Amino acid sequence: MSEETEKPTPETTEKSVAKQEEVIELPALEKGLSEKLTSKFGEKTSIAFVKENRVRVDVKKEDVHDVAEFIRDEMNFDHVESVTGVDFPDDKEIEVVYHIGSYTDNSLANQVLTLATRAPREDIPIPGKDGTRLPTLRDIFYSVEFHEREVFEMLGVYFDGHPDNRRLLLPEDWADLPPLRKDFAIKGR
Amino acid sequence: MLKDLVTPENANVFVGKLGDILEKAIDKPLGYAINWGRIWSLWPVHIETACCSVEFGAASSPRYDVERFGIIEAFGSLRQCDLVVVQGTITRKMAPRLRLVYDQMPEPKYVIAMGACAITGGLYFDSYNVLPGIDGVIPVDVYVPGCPPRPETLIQGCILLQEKIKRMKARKFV
Amino acid sequence: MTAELPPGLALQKVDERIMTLNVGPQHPGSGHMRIVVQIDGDYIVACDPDPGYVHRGEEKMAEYRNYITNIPHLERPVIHDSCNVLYPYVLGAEEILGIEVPERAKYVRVIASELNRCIYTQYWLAIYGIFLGHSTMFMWPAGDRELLIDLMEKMSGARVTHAHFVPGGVRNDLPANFEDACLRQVNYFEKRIKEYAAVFYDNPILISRTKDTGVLSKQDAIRLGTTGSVLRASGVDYDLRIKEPYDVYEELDVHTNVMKEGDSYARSKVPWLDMMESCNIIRQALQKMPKSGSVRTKLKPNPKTKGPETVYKRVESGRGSLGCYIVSDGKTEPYRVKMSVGSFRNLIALPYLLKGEKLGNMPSVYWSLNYWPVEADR
Amino acid sequence: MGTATGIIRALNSGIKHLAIKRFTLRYPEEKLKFVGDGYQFDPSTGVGIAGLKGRHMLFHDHCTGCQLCSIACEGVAEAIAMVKVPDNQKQNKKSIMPQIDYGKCVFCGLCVDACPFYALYMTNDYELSSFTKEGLIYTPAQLAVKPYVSQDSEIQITDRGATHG
Repeated sequence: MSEETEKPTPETTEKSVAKQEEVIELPALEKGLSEKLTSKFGEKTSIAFVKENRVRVDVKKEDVHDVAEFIRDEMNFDHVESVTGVDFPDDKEIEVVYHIGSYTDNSLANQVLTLATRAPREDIPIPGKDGTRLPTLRDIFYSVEFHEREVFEMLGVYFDGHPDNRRLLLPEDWADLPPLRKDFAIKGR
Repeated sequence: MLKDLVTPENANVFVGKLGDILEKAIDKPLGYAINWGRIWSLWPVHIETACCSVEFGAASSPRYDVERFGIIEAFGSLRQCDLVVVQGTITRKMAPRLRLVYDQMPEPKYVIAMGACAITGGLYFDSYNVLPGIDGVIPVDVYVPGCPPRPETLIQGCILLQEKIKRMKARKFV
Repeated sequence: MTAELPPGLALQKVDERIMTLNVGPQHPGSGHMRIVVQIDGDYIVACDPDPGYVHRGEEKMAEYRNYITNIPHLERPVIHDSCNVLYPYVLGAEEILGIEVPERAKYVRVIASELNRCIYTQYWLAIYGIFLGHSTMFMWPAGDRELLIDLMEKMSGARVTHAHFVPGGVRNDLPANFEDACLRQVNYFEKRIKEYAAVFYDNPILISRTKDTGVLSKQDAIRLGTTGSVLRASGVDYDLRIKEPYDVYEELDVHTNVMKEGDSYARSKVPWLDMMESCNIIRQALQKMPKSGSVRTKLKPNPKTKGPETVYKRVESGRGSLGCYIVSDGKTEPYRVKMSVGSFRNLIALPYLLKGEKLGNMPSVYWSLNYWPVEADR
Repeated sequence: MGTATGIIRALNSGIKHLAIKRFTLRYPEEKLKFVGDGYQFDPSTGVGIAGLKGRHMLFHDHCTGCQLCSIACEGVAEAIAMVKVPDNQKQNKKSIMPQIDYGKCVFCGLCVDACPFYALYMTNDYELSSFTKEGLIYTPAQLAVKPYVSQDSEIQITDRGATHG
């Protein structure tokens, strides 16, 4: 999905082209942020889009730890607002999206840097014991602790190195699939 | 003579019969007095299960003031309570706890199901973690619909419950 | 020579002295969540919050509903702040569906959002009064909040669950004479909340119970990623109404209140100061609002682009920054909706703050985190 | 400020309220006054008309049995079911009309927004408590009855506090 949202496709209507030009003028700061990342990591990161106040970076799961460390240390982003897991059964992948914000740097106060990575997905999940794994970011951003626990129980992504990968919200006797996976069907649908 | 009638074998039966006769004799006036006492001192247990607790709080607020009807503000210890107002959604994690609370309360006890979630599951009819109504967990006396019900509707439900208690047989729990 | 311990104590190992205590879910000081605390005597050694008693799977159900039928669902996490909790979703849906909002609707939204913030904070304050055993502080806010609930009822037709915001504006126009009634009741409300100072905030009993308990330093508040009043009470000036203004907040004069102490007292005082600011904002918005005009543009059910699109929108709710991440795949239903809620983000501070605190301070620290369990569980 | 003066100030500010008028609404005797006759929707402009979202009211002569309200409720609460109308009552083309289960209804009013024929409105009636679940199901005939709602009381703000008159 990242390639498609990156640049306007030729088929776009006039209206959206006009909108796109407007957007390109605005984000000078956002452009700087994305260039900072690409100059450091080069091929490892791909900038999915640069919108007003929002920059999205896609990285491979091997590099997510290094990129996150760079974002914290060099780019002044200091906390994670949310960690979202999105299931893509067609790609056989689960996307984990970190929305990273900054309190300390006033110029970055309205920016949200979106760091997305993907974990392999197994059709028959055994949460915690199969290959659906990602390195944890808890040693970099302390604030992801409960969010990663939630992603683990809702999607079955195990975070290597997380100190406390226990169940958080679901009942103690939950023995079904992780509920936010697309193949978990709710009643009558 | 009584000594001959009552043998150790039939003593239990005899005492039971005597109790029945006594109860029948004073049932009407005594039962009325007992029910009168129960109506004007309903103590709801302090268990919030979901978001309807906001309107339950509003019902105890100065504007609606359910204490006028003898429903005292929600109370901590469930050993002294006789009313459960199930304030909204019962999830699968909460259901055993609700039953546990209900079982620990002394008889007599009454249940008001407050809100659409507690009656039928409401908005969450197809959720994976919500029970379709609390009828399967505890018996319900009065249903108060709404999402959440207005405090007036809850008060109306409480008045209905008081009507129901008035017509109940008090003897069962004497 | 070492000092001789009494025989009973000398035999006990440290593990035996530590007791595990369950607080909740049926407990007046916990609400709908369970806190497992380990105590050594009177001091909390470790704390493990156990939320999830109201986990209803809102995010999963949102994937099966279209953009308009999601509205009653996504406001249920915080019913007494339902306008704010719906706000980021509506903003995100507008971007995905490509809908413009009329100017008057933006002002109506801001008024509704600020009224809801006050209603939420008043209820929170009432429960804080109960937790501290201060009955007057339950009765006053719970009664005064009805003034604003009446306004919301006039505006949208429901006491707490309004379902009033839709992509493209609001569902109905303001009734006649709403502006006068709003101004009168908001002014009276502001006069009333100023009276809380003497009975609650300057009360030595409250001060002795909340001062210097659960201190969260500025560095830790940033590191833990807390938000809203918890963050502002620790000295970080961060409010999305100023930093990333949405709808018409740019044209209004908004101030935030920051305290440096970071203890329970500061965390309980910042929302109260914010309420007065909200009254100011409502008055400004009433003045600047266009007197007539459309309040709703026609809804388009399909996303404007057929391809995948993601949107992340944030607003400042009663509990802090509230983000909504919507993934669309071009269908009439969203592919994934994630609410990043303030309560869930502040929950991480609870084990951190309670460690080393006395058990008696637990309710005052816990509820000062501006926590609403239903929202955290979603 | 010392402890003693603080407590005296707190007590004093509370004692002042002894002289303030009663705020309590004496509910079964007096009822709140609402705006208008309940939430309505105008399909020609696409904007609703403010009012309380209470029990529904169905106009039998406008209802065409198109099921749009039922479809709108499908994703929300599935409270509306289309039922057959008895032969002795007013019929429409498909002879079905909505029946609403108030045990499921959440009073969001999206069904009113969906109705293009001015047939479904909401009223000011909110007193719906019942002893049984069946008592919460309102048939089309019951929904056609306009509720009698006495509304007399409104918040009044005077110099001596807010009151309901």
